[in-house]
Amino acid sequence: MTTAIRWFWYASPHTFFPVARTLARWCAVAAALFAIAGLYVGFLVAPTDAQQGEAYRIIFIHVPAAWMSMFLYLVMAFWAAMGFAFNTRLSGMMASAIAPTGALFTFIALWTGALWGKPTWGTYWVWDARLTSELILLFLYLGFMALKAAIDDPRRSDRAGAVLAIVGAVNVPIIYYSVQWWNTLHQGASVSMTRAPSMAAAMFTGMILMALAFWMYSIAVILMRVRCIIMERE
Amino acid sequence: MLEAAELECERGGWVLFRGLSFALRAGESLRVAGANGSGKTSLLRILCGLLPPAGGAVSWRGTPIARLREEYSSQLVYLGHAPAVKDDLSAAENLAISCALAGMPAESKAIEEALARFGLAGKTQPSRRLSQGQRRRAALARLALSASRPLWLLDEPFSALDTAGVALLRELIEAHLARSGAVIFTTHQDAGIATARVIDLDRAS
Amino acid sequence: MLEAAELECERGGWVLFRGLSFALRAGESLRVAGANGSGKTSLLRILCGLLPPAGGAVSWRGTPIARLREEYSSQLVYLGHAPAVKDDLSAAENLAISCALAGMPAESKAIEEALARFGLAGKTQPSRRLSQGQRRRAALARLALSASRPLWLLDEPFSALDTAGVALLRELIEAHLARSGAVIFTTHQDAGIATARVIDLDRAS
Amino acid sequence: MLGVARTLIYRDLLLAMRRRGDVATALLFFVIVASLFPLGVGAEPNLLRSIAPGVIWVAALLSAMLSLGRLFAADHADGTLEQILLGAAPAGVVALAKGFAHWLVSGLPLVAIAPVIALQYDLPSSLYGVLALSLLLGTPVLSMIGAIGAALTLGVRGGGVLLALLVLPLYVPVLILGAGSVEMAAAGLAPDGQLLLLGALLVFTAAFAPWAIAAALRISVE
Amino acid sequence: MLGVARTLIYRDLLLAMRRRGDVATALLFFVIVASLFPLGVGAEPNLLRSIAPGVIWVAALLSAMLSLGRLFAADHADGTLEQILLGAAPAGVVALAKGFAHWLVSGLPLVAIAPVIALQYDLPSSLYGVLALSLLLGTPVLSMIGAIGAALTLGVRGGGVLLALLVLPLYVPVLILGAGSVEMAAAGLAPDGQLLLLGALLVFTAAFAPWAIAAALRISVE
Ligand code: HEM
Ligand SMILES: Nc1ncnc2c1ncn2[C@@H]1O[C@H](COP(=O)(O)OP(=O)(O)OP(=O)(O)O)[C@@H](O)[C@H]1O
Ligand SMILES: Nc1ncnc2c1ncn2[C@@H]1O[C@H](COP(=O)(O)OP(=O)(O)OP(=O)(O)O)[C@@H](O)[C@H]1O
Ligand SMILES: [Mg+2]
Ligand SMILES: [Mg+2]
Repeated sequence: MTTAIRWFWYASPHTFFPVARTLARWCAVAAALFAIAGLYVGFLVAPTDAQQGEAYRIIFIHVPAAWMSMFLYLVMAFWAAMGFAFNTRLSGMMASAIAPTGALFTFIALWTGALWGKPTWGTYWVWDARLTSELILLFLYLGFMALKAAIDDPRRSDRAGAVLAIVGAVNVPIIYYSVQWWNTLHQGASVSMTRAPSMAAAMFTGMILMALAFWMYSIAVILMRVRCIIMERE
Repeated sequence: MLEAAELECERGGWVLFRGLSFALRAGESLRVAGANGSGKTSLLRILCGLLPPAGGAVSWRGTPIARLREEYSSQLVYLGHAPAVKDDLSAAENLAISCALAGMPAESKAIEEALARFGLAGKTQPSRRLSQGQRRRAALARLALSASRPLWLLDEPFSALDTAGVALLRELIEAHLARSGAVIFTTHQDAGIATARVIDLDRAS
Repeated sequence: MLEAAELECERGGWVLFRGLSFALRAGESLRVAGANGSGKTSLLRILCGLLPPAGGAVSWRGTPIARLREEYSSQLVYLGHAPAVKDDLSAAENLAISCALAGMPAESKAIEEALARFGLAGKTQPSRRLSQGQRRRAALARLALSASRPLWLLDEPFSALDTAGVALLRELIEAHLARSGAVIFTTHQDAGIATARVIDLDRAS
Repeated sequence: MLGVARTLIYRDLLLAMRRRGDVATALLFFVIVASLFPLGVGAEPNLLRSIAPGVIWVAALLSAMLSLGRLFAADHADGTLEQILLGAAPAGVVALAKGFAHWLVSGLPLVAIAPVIALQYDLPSSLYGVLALSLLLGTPVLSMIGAIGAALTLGVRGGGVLLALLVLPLYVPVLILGAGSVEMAAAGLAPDGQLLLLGALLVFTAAFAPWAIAAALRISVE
Repeated sequence: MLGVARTLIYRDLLLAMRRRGDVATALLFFVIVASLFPLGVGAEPNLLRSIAPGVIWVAALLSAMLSLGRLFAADHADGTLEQILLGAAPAGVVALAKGFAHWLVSGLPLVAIAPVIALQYDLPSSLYGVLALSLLLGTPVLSMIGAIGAALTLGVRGGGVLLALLVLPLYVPVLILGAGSVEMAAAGLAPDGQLLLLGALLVFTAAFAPWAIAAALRISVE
C-alpha cells in the first residue's frame, strides 16, 4: 500500500516538476561525456574491419540508435498503458514527451542503415522484413504524434494515443526477431545477454558507450520536454 | 436507486459544474434545467456512463456505475439530442433494431403498436422522408417498449413535438413513474410534469 | 408583399394541402401551425422557392417567384430545421461566411456584436464543441444582421433555445415587424408573438 | 449478447443493401482500379502478368481503406453509436461484429471476384486458388486493423489523412505477404510460408483488435 | 456575385485547412497509391519505369474520385446547400466555384508533387514537364465532371457506386489522353496532339459542366 502511495505521489506532475530539472541536467552532462568517450573508442581505437574497411564504423551510430528506437517505443507504450489504466495525468505526458525522441532515433537508424547499405549491399533500400518493420515503427511514431496533435482535449488525446501506442507495440518484437524468423539480408544479433560478444572488444566497448550516451541524451531531452508539457497543461 | 456524489464536469478546459450531488428514488423524476451551454447534456451523459466525470462518482443501487458497465446499461434507456434514427431504414426497422441492440428484442406486433401510438402507423418510407417531428417520434417510440427498464434518461425529449406528441410523452413518463421507474429529463419548456426535484445548473456552477 | 395562390403540396404521393391561399403585407407576421408531418416545413420551402409546388404559385410584389430567382432570394432570409452551421468552423466564421454567401457581407465588428447578443461572445472553438442550443444561436445570429431583408422565413426557430434565447428571438422578430418587415414562422410552442394570421395545416388539407 | 452481435451484423448488411451501393462500392472500386491499369499502362501481356499480383493486392488494400471512413462515422453522427455502446453487449463484441460486417460487405466480394481480375491479367489458372486464399486470409485483417484506425479518428480533426497515416503502415505486412504469396506461386514455389503467416496474423488480429477498437470507440463518444 | 464565388472558394479552402487532412488526403492518397505499387509489384527499375505514367495517372484519377463523395454531401446534410442556393449568386456560378475549390484542394497539389513520384519511379527528368502539364490540364476536367456526378447522386440511394458508374466512363478519355501523352513523350515523340485534346476537353467542360451541376443541385434540395 505505501509503495502504491509513493508511486502516485511521483505520478503527480507537481512533485515531479522540480525533480525533473535536476535529473535532466545531470543526464545531459553524462550524455556528452559518454558520447565523447564512445566516439573516441569508435573512430580511433577500434580496428578497421577486414571485409568492410572504414565504412563499418557507422555501426557505432546505427546499432545504438536502432536499439533506442525500439526500446523507447516500449517505454512509451508502457507509460501510455499506465495512463490508460490508472488515469494518472503524468503518464500521458511522459508518452507524449518520448515520441519525438523515439522518432528521431528511428529516423537515424533508418538513415544510417540506408547509408551503410549502399557500400555493403549495393542499394540504399530493400523491402526486407527488418527494414520494413523499422520503417513501420517510424510511421507508428509519426501516427502517434499526429493523432495526439489532432485532438484538443488533453485527456482524450492521451487515451486515444494510448490505444494506438499499445497496438503498435506488437511491431517491436517483429523488428527484433525478424532476422531470426525470416532469412533477411540484414545481419542477425551479434550482441546478446547470454553469449559472449562475437565481435572485437573495442568495437563492443564503443557501441556500449554510444548506447549509454544515447540513453542519457534521451532521458535528458524527455525530462525537459515533460516539463514543458506540464507547464502548458497545468 | 441512482446516486450522484460530488460530480464535477469539465469540458474544453472549463468547469461546468462542481460538487453536484443528488439521489433519485424509485418513482421519482428529476428535471435538469439551465441555460444553453450550461451542461445539461453533459450531465446526462455522465449519468449514463458515456462521459467519465472529472470528479465524483455515480452509483446505481450502491455500486459505482464504472464497475457495473453493461449491467448498468441494461437498466436504463438514454435518448440524446440526436435521434439515433437511420435515414435509410423505415421507422419500424429502426425501432426493431434499436430494441434488439439494447438487448430487449421486441415482437413485430409490439413494434407496430408502439409506432401506432406515436402516429407512425403505416409509415413505411425510409426515415429520411419523415418530417423532423416524425423522426423524433420514431426515436421516442422506444419508450413505449421500455417499461422494464427502471431508469430513463431523456435529453430534450419534447423538442420538435406537436402538442399531441407532448401530451403523449407526458403520459408515458407519468405511467413510468407510477410503476416506480425513475426519469431524468432536460427541457427548456415547462413540461407540466410534477417533478420531485429540479437541478438548475446555472446555480450549481 | 407575398402572395400565395391555390398552393398544393404533394410529398411521396400524398397530398399534404391543397388550395392554400394567403397574402402577407409589410409589417405582418404569419404563424404556420399543424401537427408533426402536416407540411409546415414543406410550405416554407415552397415559399422560399426551394421546392416547386405541385400546383398554384407564389408571387413577390406581384411577380411569380419562379421568374425572379436570385432577385427574390436576395429579399429573404430562410432558416430551416438544419442550422447550416459547419462543425469545423467557429461561430464567427460561420456567421461571416453565411452572410457573405447570402450577398450581404458583414464587418467583423458587426459579427462580434451579433454573436455577443446571442451569448456567444468569445466562443472561438469549432462549432462541434458547442451545445445544441449554442449551435442554434449561432445560426440565428444571422437575423441580427438581416434587418435589410424584408422577408424572414423561420422554421421552428425557438427549438433548443432556453427562455432567455426565446425572449431575445421574439424581440428581434418584433423589431423586424416594427420596421415593416414580414415574418413567417412555424412553432409548436406558443411563441407569444401577436401574429396577424395563423395558418393551421391540419385544417387546410 | 450474441443476439446483439447478430442484430448489428444484420443491420449493417441491411443498410448496405439499402444504400445499395455500399456493397458494390468496394467491389466496383476494386474492379475499376484493376481495370484502369491496362488502360493506363498499355496492354502488353507479359508486363501485365508480372504486375498482376501487386496490382490486385494494392487494389484490395485501397478498396478496404476507402470504406473505412464510413465504418463508424455515420453511427457517430446520428447518435447510434452511443446507443450501441449503451446496449446489452460488451463493446468488444460490438467491435468484432462491426468489423465482421465490414468484411462481409467490402472484403468477401473481392475474394469472389478476384479470379475474374486474374483472368483479365492473363494469370495462369493455377494461381487463382492462391490468390483467392490469400485474399480470404488477408482481407479480414485489413477490416479489423482498419476499424482500429477508423475508431481512433472518429470526430477528430483531419480524419481522412490521419486514418490513412495510422492504418497504411499496419497494412504493409499484409500487402507484402499477400502479393508475395501469389508471386511465389507464380515463380513455381510453395507459398505456404506466406499463407501461414497471413493466417497467424488473422488469428492474432481477431483476438486483439476488438479490444483496441472498443477502447477507441468509448473514447470517441466521451 | 463574384464576391459570393470568392467567399465560397475561401470557405471551402478554410474548411479543408480545418479538417487539415482534406488538402493532404488527396495528395497523400496519390503518393500512397504510387508508393504501394513497388511494394506489391517488386522493385525492378525497368518494369517500374514502364508502368510509371499509367500508375501516376490512375492514382490521380482515383484520388480525384475519392474526394467527390464529400464535395456536396456535407453541405447537403447540414442545410448549407439550401443557403447557398438561396444566396446571391446564380447556381451556375456556385457550381463553378465549388468545382474550382475542389480542384485547388485535390488537383493542384498532384500537379506539384507528380515530379517527386516520377523521381521515385526513375523517369527521365525530361518527362517531368509533360507529366505536370498533362495533369494541369486534366485534373480540372476530373473535378468538373466529377462534380456533376456528385450533384446527381446527392441523397440518392446507392450514391457511392452510382457516382462511380456515372463518372468513370467520362474519366476514361482523360486517363487515356493523359497517360498517353507521357508515354508518347517517353517514346521520344511529340505529345502535342494529346495535350491539345486535353485542353479542348477542359474548355468544353468549364463551359458546360456548371450548368449541369446547377440543375442537379436544384433537384437535390427539393
Ligand atoms: C535502412 C536500413 C537498415 C535498417 C532499418 C536497420 C535496422 C536495424 C535494427 C532495428 C537493428 C537493431 C536490431 C537488434 O538489436 O538486433 C540493427 C542492428 C544492426 N544492423 Fe541494421 N539496419 C539497416 C541497415 C543495415 C546495414 C546496411 C548493415 C550492414 C551491412 C546493418 C548492420 C547492422 C548490425 C551489424 C546490427 C547489429 C546487430 C546486433 O549486433 O545485434 N544494418 N539494424
Ligand atoms: N424529402 C421528402 N420526400 C418525401 N416526403 C417527405 C419528405 N420530407 C417530408 N416528407 C413527408 O411530407 C410530410 C410533411 O413533412 P414536413 O417536413 O413538411 O412536415 P412538418 O409539418 O414540418 O412536420 P414537423 O412538425 O414534424 O416538422 C410528412 O408526412 C413527411 O412524411
Ligand atoms: N464535445 C465537446 N467538447 C468540448 N466542449 C463541449 C463539447 N460539447 C459541448 N461542450 C461545451 O460544454 C458546455 C455544455 O454543453 P452541453 O451540451 O452539456 O450543454 P447543454 O446544457 O446541454 O446546452 P443546450 O441547452 O444548448 O443543449 C458548452 O458550453 C459547450 O460549449
Ligand atoms: Mg443539451
Ligand atoms: Mg418541420
